[in-house]
Formats: sequence, C-alpha cells, structure tokens
Amino acid sequence: MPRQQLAQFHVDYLQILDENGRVDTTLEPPLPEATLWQVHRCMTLARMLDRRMHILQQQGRLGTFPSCYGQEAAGLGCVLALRQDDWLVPCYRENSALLYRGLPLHNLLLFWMGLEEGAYWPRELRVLSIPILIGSQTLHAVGLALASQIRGANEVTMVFFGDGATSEGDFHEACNLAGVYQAPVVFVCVNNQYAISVPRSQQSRSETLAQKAIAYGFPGLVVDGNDVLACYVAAQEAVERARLGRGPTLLECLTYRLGPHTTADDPRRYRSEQERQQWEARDPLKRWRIYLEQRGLWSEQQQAELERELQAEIELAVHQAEQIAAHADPLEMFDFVYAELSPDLLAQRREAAEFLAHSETLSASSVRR
Amino acid sequence: MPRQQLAQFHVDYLQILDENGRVDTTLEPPLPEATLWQVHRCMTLARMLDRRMHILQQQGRLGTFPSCYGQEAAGLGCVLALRQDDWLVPCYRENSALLYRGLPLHNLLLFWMGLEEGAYWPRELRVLSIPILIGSQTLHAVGLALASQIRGANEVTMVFFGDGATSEGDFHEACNLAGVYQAPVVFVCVNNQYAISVPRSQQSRSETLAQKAIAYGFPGLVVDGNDVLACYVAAQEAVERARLGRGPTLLECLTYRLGPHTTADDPRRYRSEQERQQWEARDPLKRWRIYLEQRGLWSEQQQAELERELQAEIELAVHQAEQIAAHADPLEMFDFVYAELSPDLLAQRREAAEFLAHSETLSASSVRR
Amino acid sequence: MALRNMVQALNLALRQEMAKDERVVVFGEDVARQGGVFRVTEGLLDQFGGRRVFDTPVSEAGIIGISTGLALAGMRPVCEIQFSGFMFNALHQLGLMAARYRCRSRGLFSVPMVVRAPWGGGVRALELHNESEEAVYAQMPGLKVVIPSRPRRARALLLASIRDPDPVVFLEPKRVYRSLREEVPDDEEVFPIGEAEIIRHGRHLTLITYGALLQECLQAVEQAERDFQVSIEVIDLLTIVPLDTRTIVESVQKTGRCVVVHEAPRSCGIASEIIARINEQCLLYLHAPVARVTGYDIPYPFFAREHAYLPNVPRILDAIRRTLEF
Amino acid sequence: MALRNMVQALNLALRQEMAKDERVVVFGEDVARQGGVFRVTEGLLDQFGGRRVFDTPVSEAGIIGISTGLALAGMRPVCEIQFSGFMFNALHQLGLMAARYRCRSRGLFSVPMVVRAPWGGGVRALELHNESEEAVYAQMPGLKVVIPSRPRRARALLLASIRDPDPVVFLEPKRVYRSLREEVPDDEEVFPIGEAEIIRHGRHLTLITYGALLQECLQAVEQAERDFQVSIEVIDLLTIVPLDTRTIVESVQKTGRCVVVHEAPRSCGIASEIIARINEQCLLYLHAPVARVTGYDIPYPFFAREHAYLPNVPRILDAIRRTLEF
Ligand SMILES: Cc1ncc(C[n+]2csc(CCOP(=O)(O)OP(=O)(O)O)c2C)c(N)n1
Ligand SMILES: Cc1ncc(C[n+]2csc(CCOP(=O)(O)OP(=O)(O)O)c2C)c(N)n1
Ligand SMILES: [Mg+2]
Ligand SMILES: [Mg+2]
Repeated sequence: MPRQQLAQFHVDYLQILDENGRVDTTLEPPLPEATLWQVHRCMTLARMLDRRMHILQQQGRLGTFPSCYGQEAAGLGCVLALRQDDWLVPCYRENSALLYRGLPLHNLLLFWMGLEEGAYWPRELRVLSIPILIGSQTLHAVGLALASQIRGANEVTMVFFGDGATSEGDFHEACNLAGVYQAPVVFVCVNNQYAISVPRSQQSRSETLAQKAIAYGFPGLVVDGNDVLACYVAAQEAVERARLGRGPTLLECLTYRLGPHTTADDPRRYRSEQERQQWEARDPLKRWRIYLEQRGLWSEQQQAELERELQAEIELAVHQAEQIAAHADPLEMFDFVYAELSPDLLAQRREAAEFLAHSETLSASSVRR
Repeated sequence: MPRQQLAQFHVDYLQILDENGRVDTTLEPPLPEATLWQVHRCMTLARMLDRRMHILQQQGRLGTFPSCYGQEAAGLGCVLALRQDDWLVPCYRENSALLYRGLPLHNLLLFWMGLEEGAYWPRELRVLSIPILIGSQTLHAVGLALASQIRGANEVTMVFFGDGATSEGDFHEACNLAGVYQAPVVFVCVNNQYAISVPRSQQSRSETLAQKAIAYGFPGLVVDGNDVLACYVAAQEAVERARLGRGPTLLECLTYRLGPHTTADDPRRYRSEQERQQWEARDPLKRWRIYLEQRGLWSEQQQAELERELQAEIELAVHQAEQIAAHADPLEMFDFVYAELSPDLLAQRREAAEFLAHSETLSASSVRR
Repeated sequence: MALRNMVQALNLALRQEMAKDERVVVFGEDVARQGGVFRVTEGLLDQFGGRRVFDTPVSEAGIIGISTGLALAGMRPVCEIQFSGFMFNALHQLGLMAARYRCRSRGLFSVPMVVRAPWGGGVRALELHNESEEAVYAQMPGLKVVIPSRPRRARALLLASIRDPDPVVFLEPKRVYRSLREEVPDDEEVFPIGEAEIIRHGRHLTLITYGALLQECLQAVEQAERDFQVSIEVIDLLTIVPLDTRTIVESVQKTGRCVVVHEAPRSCGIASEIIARINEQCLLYLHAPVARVTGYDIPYPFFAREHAYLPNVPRILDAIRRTLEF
Repeated sequence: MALRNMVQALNLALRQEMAKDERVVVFGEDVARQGGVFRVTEGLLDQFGGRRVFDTPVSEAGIIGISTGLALAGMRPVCEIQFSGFMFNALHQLGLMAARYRCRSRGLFSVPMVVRAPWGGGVRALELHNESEEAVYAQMPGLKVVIPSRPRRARALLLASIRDPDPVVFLEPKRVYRSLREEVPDDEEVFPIGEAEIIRHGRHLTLITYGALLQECLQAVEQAERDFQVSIEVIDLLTIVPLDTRTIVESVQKTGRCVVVHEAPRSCGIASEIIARINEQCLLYLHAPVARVTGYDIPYPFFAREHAYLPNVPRILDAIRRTLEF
C-alpha cells in the first residue's frame, strides 16, 4: 500500500473592484446607493481624521497613535455585512468601520489622548474596546460568539487583527476553539504587509495567511482588502455561514499601511519608497471614487462639500474631546477598577487625592506635553 | 474576474507494516537485522516496565505516572532516524525511544518516584528533560535547532508531543518560528486519540493534525503510529529534509493509549471498551513480532529468554533507584536553583536543615506513602 | 445539614447556582464528561447539558480568553484551570485583559467570571501541579482572589464569587478536597468576599494563614497553647485579594505578636504584604518581629522532597515559640 | 570615557560582548532591521549579521521559549520583549520552564539567557506599555532580576547578566533611556548582580529605590536635607532578585528610618518584601514605620492620568517627612 492522499485543500482569492476601478459585474453585490455613499463618507472621514490626528500629535495634543492610512476599505467592507445586533471586535486601525458603526468621533480622539473616557462609548453599538495586546481580542470574540450560541441568539461576532497577530498563541487558541465549537465568528486578518518593521514574509512561512484556517478545519479566503466590494461579499458569505451555525471563517484582507506604524515610527528604516508607491496606486479611496463616478454618484462638487462638512465634524469632535479632557478628574483612575472599592483602595484614593490637590491640573501637565 | 484559486495543499498517509503484519515491500526500509531486534527489545522492555511501574505505583513506591501501553512504536520508529549528535526532545510517553537512545532505566524510575535525580542523565544522550507543561517543549526544540543552524552544525532536533498539545499557543508559536527560520526540527505529534478524557475530534476540528503544518508553510504527513517501519521512513525523510536546510516537517503518528491517562485516571468514564479493543487489535508489538517472524528473526524461545533478561534488568533498576532514593538528601532541593546560592537562600537552606534534623528520613516519610 | 467534603461542597454550590441562574456556564479541560480530574464538576453535564457544561481543548489562555468574552456578553462563566500553575499560560489574558476591562472602559464592560483551580501541594503530585501563585495576582489589580480552607466556607465563597461583578480567582487547596468533612447546609449560604475569619480567639499571638495549612496551624496552636500557656488568635484569611487589613490590624494591635504561614515562596508573598501593613499600622504595638513560615524561594520540588519544602507543625510551632520568646 | 545615555551604554555592552563571545545572539520583535523600537540594538545586524541578530514574529512565548532552547544548547541568547508587560504572554515559559531547568535536572541543563525589556512608565505611552511587573518574578524562583537606573551601571550590569550562568530578566527604565547622560568607560566594566549601591551616605533615614525613580528620589532627598536638616542614605537596589538584604539591613540599623519607593503596585511589591526583611532583622532599630511610596493597587492608567499614578517628588518628600516626624 503506497502513500495515500487523505485530504485536499485550497485557498481562493476574491477581487471585484480592481486597482483601476473596473468592477466585475457578475460578482458585484446589490448594495443600496445610500450605503455606497455612506462608505465613501466613512472612508473619507477616516482619512481626514488620520491627517488631523497627526497634526494634533505633533502639537502634543494627542499621544502616539497608529495610522489607518491606506487601510480604510478592509474593515469597513467587512462590517457592511453585519447586523446591528452582531458584535464587532476591532483592532486599532478600524476607524472607518467604527465610524460606520456609529462610534462618536470624540471617543476615538479621547482614546488616543490617553483617556479611558475614549473607551466609554454607546453600549448599543456592540463594539468591544480597542485592544493593545496583540491577538488577545480574538479570544474575547470567540467568547462573545459562544455566548450567542449558548443563548440561541442569532448574532455573529466579527473580529479584526493584523498579520502580526497571527503569530501569537492567542490567535491559534481562538481559531482552534472557534473551530471545535463551530462558534459564529468571522476572523478578519487585515494583512497590511508589516508588523511594525517585520514584513509579512518573515511573519510566517505560509504562502497565505488565509490557509491557516486549514489548521482548524474551517474555510479561509484571501480578499483584496482595498476593494470594499470584495470585502463585503466575502464577509457576507462568512457572516451567513456563521449565522446558519456552520462555523467560523478566516478572511485575509490584503492591504498596505501607507503611513508609519505609529507616529513614533519611521518606515524608511525597513521598506522602500518604491514598494509604498506601488501600493499607493492601489489606494482604496481612489478606486471607490472611480466606482461611484461610474455609477453617477460622485462629483468634484459633492466631494468638496463632503470634505467641508467632515472637517467641521472633526473640529467639533476635537473641541469636545479637549473639553472633556480638561475636566477629567485624575482620581477617577480608582473608580472603575472594581464595581466596589475595598477599604484599602479607598484609602489609597484618599492618599492620591491629597497630593493631587497641590499639583497642576490634568490638562496642563499631561494631555499637552 | 471570478474567484481565483491561489494555492492547493494535500495531506498524505503512510503505512508500511499493516495491522496484520503484512509489509509493503516496495516501501520497506533496509534496516539492519540488529536494529530490528533492538526495536523489539526496546518495545518489549517499555511494555514490561510499564507493567512493573503500575505495580510499584499501587504499592506506593512510585507516584502517579503516564502509561505508554500501546504507544511503543511511534517514538521509537521515529528516533531510529536520528544520529547520536541529534537532539531528542521527548514528551512523557517516549519510554521505548528513550531506552533505545540509551537512557538508564533507573533514571526513568527515579523521575516517577518524584526525584529530580531521575532527570539527571548522561549528557551525551542529547535528550532533553521530560516536560510536564503541555506543549512547552516544542519551543525549546526550535531553540535547540536554531542553535545548530546558527553554529552551522549539522544536527537535527526531533520533538514529541501529544494531540492535546496541538491546542496550546506554544505549539503554534513553535511551528511558526520553525517555519520562518527553516529550523532543522522535526515535530512529531503522537496522536493517541485522547487528551485525558477529551477525544481527538474535540481537540480540533481539522480532519488531520498533520494538516496544521499548512498553516506554517511546511509539509505534514499522517503516519500509522503503530507501524515502526512507517514511522522510521517518514522520520528519515523529515530528518533528511531538515539536515539539508529545507526546514521542518510535522508528522502525525496515529496510535492509541491502551491504558489510562495516568495511574490516577479511569478511562471508562470517557470511552468504550469496544473502541479500545479495536485498537488493541492494532497493537504495535504483535505486529512487529509477526514481521520478525516472517523474517526468521523471532522465536517463542528467544522471546522467553529476552523477557527473562529484561525482567532482571528492571529489577536491578528498581533496586538501584530505591537505593538512590533512600539516600537522597532533601536539602539538595536548594542546591540546583542557581549556579550559586545568594546569602539569603543559604540562610533559608540552613533554616530548612534545622527542621529536617528532627524529622523522619526521606524514604520513610515520602517515597512510600 | 449534611457532612460534606470540599469537593462535594463545591459541587453543591455549582449545581445550585446553575439551577438558579442560567447565565452560569462551566467549562475547562476534562470538566464535562470526566467531571474534572478532582470530580468537582461531576454530574453537571448530565444535569445541565452540553451547552452549559463543556470540555475545552488543552488551551489555558483560550479558556481565560473565551471566559472573558462570555462574561463581556453578560454570561456568568465559571471556568477551570486544571492545576493553578497552568494559569501562567494565561496570565496575559487574566491580568492584562480580564482584570482591566472594567477599568479601561470606565465600567462600560465588566467581566463577572470565576476561574477555579486546584491549588497548592502536599498530594505527591507531579512537577508544576503544586504551585501557590496567589501573590502574583496581588500585582495584577482588578482581580479578586479567594482561597477557602474548609468545605463550608468553600461553598459559601464560591457562591459569592459567581455573583461577584468582577473576575475572581478561586483557588482550591487540593490537599483538603477529600481530607476533611464538615456540616454544609443544603440551603444556600453566602460568605462575603473580602472578610477574614477569626477561627479562634486569643490574646498573646495572632496566627494568620489560609488554605490547607490551616489544619497544620490549628495543630501547632493547640500544642503551643499547652506548651507555652498562652492563647493564640487564629485568622483564616479566606480572601487574599483584597486583604481584610482591618481584622489583621485589630488582632495584632491586641496581641502584639504575629506569625504568618503560607506555602508560596517567601519573597514578595502574601506574608510580606501582611507584614508591610502591620508595619504601617501596628508598629508600636509589636513586641516581636512578625515571623514568616512559608515555602522557600526555590521551585516547588518534585514530590519526594515536598515534605521538606512545605511548612509543617514543627516549623509553625518553632515560629510561635520564637515570637513569644523574643 | 565618553558621555553616554542608557541606550548607548546598553548598545555598547551588546556590541562589545558580541564581538568577544560568539555564543551571544540577539533577537526579538523589531530588534534587527529596526534596531529595536528604542534603538538599543541599533547597528548590531550590520556588524554581526543575520545569523546572530534576527527579528522574530509577534510571539513572546516563542521568544522566551526558543531563547531557552538556545541557552540549553550552550548559546548565550539575549532576547528582547518589546515592552516588559508583554512578558505576561510568556510567563509560563519564563517562570515554569527557563527558571527551573537547572533545578529540575540537578544542573544537567542550565539556561544562561538574558531577557531585556523596556520597563516602567512616565513616557506617555499606550496602555500596557508601562508595566512594572518585577515583583512577579520574585515569586518565580530561579530567575534573577536586574533594573539599572543610570547608564554606567546599565552597561556593567548587562555584561554581568550575559555572563551569568542563570536566566536574568534585565529591565530597562525607558524613562531614563535618553533623559540622562553619564561617563561610561569604553573599556569593559562589570558590576556584580546581587549588589545594591549606596548612592549617597546619610545618618537619619534610608531611602531605597531603583529604576527611573532614583532621579525623583535624589531630588526629594536634596530638598529634604535642606528643609529638615538631616542626612539621608540613598540605596539604589540595581538587583531586585536576589535582594541585597545586607546592605539594606546595615543601613536601616544605622538610620532607624526607612522609605521605599517604586512604581509597581503596592501590594506584594518589592517594598513589601523589603519591609518584611527589615521587620525580621531590624525591628528593634526602627524609630518609625517603614514608609512605602509606590504605584497604587490599580492598573496603570492611560497616560493622561499617569502623573497622578506615579510616585513623584512631593509624595516622596512627604513620606520622608512623615517618617522623620513619627
Ligand atoms: C502581545 C504584544 N506584543 C507586542 C506588541 C507590540 N506591538 C504593537 S503593534 C505590533 C505589530 C502588530 O502587527 P500587526 O498585527 O500586523 O498589526 P498592524 O500594526 O500592522 O496593524 C507590535 C509587535 C503588543 N502591542 N502586544
Ligand atoms: C499547560 C498544561 N495544561 C494542562 C496540563 C494537564 N494535562 C496533563 S496531560 C494533559 C493531556 C495532554 O494530552 P496529549 O497532548 O494528547 O498527550 P497524552 O497525554 O495523550 O500523551 C493535560 C491536559 C498540563 N500538564 N500542562
Ligand atoms: Mg500588520
Ligand atoms: Mg493524547
């Protein structure tokens, strides 16, 4: 008896709206025009916000933050497939998706201003906090999905993470557990080709990240992550599968971080300008604009108007955030550690209060450098 | 542009000596007769030792230990492919392989008698300690392999772990790192169908464990783990690949733990007698005996002689181990924590000595219950 | 009331609370079909079914991580880590994530979960099956840590832990699991987290301990009271985080002498923290240094040497004597 | 001698030791091409090549685990965890495996490795980038823990750590990385692990600290000496595990008063252990309770509130005053 083939697997690639804005009409999803426009709005807002945040950061009004520049399509495209009662577990570059979902702008700003207030957002969004510990959120997502399953609720959980996160044990355990329980969860890997300075090719030897799903017995698919339509269609299929009880899916959205890892990073140390330019040519926003144009939904004038409107929105949010920051009480760092503070923690709180009475106000000493 | 297939994968199965002892001569490796006999010796010894240890355990002369019953072929078959300067990183059921490698019997006994002395074995064996933390050893193996690679030495590392271990983050990180660096390491998963009470099917949704290699971009192969020849051939190929700098391989050896997880376990709680019997029919020792018989290398008489000899060896080892245990100084628990003890630790050692002076001797109070 | 050992008492708590609150789910390695390697979850699968009682792969970070997710979604997960030492595989999920969700979201999210784990040594178990890592949690704010020493409190504290709105690490001294029976009422009984218990009153010395060593302490105390003609106050901490400082301080201010006993390594252990608080609040009352009887600052040895590692009656007695004679 | 900041001093130690001992290899997330997020490993890749200096995937348990394997094979790995808080992802590998190989094999195996990590707060960094988890290691016997506070000792202690036959966790106060320059000799200089340093001598109070807060302490001490007309002895611990008990005890027996300062949470922190040892060895010399100025028992807050969390000059000064006035 010679070697016998036991099992076969394959990994597919999906693109619908190509680099030049040409759409594959056989695959084009029937999204309402309002949604197309909303997508445009959120991507544009995310990009403008990114730019504004860079300036704020340089002025010392914001801390280090990770840029989303170039990655506006992936998360947003996927999130289009969710219902309002589904759970969204973002990573830290999902601004466009979070804004689409309804996250107040000033929350995002406060978060990167170093205030927990930035993580307190409307409960009904069903959006989990922005994670810092790479990969950790994938497990929380599986837990959320299991809760739906146990309750017989019909909700799906979608979780985002980067190419680097796939190297963490947490990612592995999350995928394995989701597979075992056939949890209604969609894993979305936003492969922006780098984990800080480490290129995708050195993050894992696997040809694709999507094929990692094979290790857990569920489907994986590579998607053009700069193509909102492909992301939406792939996510739609995965969400549907999850909702029907057929288990998890891993989507790998191919995109590129056009900016630095964070404001503290200098990408010239580890990648070529030429590579960046190649990816800039695949910019998701450009592509989307051509698509809207082809469908008669976009004009220079509309764009100008939109940008004016969004600029005002951003400025308002900056103002709101700085107002809140100015009145943030440092002592509140004690108040949410437990539902109820122990006598010893109350004593520590009093101790802290004593010293804060003398010291400068929060906004002066800390939020501005 | 419709969906496009990006990549294809498959997983093979290898068996050479089948359940009935029939050998596939086209695949039969040309092992020297002395080796075939040595294999028989080590498998028989491992099985007899297992039985003896059970009795010792019941008499309170040994602690809880994991049985190897039914799994004697997998590790041994694989280890046949190693050179003496290669590293062997066992799990805790690789007795037959360890004995083949030259591990003194009394070391094994001391280990399960709860004495660190059992883990101090000849350095030249190049065998790492028996791990207790599931999955942890896979990373140490990758480190050993990297050391060979960095030094330009030509050694290969082979590491063993169970089906349950594949669920741990450590296993994932080990495979991923090995893939990235193309480390000369062979991962051998001894899939004995259970992790304590949890059956393989609930450990992971993947059809095979071997296919997990796809996630890391290296080959995986399923092997009949009760077939020494298949294990050897598969391992030989993987060791060769590693030695040539072509990176890691994952072997999944299908076998079955015919005994309890450990002496503290009662398998009737989670599996049927019928299932066990089906696997008993595939007993690796029976099969090997038929093979030797066919090759004219085995007779009832030889077997009887061998068993007598091994029994004496075991009794000698038990005696040696108990001698060492009887003279083990409890205070030595301090002596190997650091190369040199700090003044405070020396003080703690003196403190311990004071109390031990009064208390019963080690052998009386502890090794026997 | 019925006589129950700790395994039975814990099982009772789980059964009753699961019947009462359907948000409670139980999972971990071998907890369902097998009923747990120590049988604490025995029978739960049959009674409550596979949706609420399930086995996991060998995946500690996974267990803590999905437990966190379940709690974030409003469930009341009670997960098990098979032996507490394996929690080290999951400390990032426990200490950096579960413990902080409430704080980092200003209460938007919370993690009402219980992590149960057999804890401590003394049962001739394998390497890494004997750890006492409770002091590590004290450096991870946001957690509570409970260690019952006897069946009745174990049941009542497990109930309190399940109902607690924050993550609780519930450590079960495996040495006590079956070695001790106590009256445990059938009817629900809750004991508050954060309260130590004075097991016996005394005037000359305060003995503070928790977990399995309470038994050794009580033996030593009886002998010491006879030998030295003194009366000794014994405090069973029960909750390790947050410590019941007040009970400790009041007792030591009364007795002026104190011995703290635990299995965990000495440096930066719970005894160190107790001494630091006594230093802060009772220095002028002290007649003698507070003595520590603890594990040594070495890895827990393989079991043939564990008797030399674990605090025992002679060591406790000697510390009492030295503290009285100082 | 040249003026160097801590980043330069550490880089010097690595370069010199790598040139001298080819068993030394350096790896971690972003340490090679990028030279480390704080540039401590800058230039090493160019000088020593990709075999000895390499980037890893995002995989902390993996980093510690392969480092252990490399050390077991006789190499001298110096790995980096990008921020020390991420060590929680790898504590099982560090504390249960690397720390114990020597002990569990009676010296057959040993793990001479160094784990470097930027440590502590005060630089307006993101959540989880500010942890001070050193006390956790004290509960994991088999490790040594070093925390330099200034460039010269940083270099000399890193050399000692690389040459140490046991695993050393080497924590680098990131707040000091570039904020302070010092003469650091070009020629090799080693400072022994396990020795604290008396930074200034004094008679009325002993101030014990380590890491970045040494600067705040020195400021507070100068002011206190002026304001209260006293002289204060300042001890920089440098090694956290094992503690240099003798230097501490001798100083406190002389001064009778002591303040301990660190960033980490208070409960079961290093200060607790120091107090426990002072209690054991200097109780009768104490004129006042030993005071702790530490982080609070809460998660390190997001950076807008970190100034309220971190010990600072007023808090240290107040503790000195209270201790003197007691
Ligand atoms: C557990 C952990 N390890 C390391 C880091 C430091 N770190 C922050 S972002 C990052 C790279 C992550 O890469 P990827 O997952 O690809 O996400 P990206 O930043 O590219 O979106 C690293 C290593 C961290 N935050 N958490
Ligand atoms: C990290 C860790 N988690 C849990 C355990 C408890 N435990 C010991 S053996 C075992 C099952 C392991 O199953 P597998 O890897 O299939 O090996 P087998 O025992 O079947 O050979 C478990 C869960 C452990 N030792 N280490
Ligand atoms: Mg990335
Ligand atoms: Mg198994």
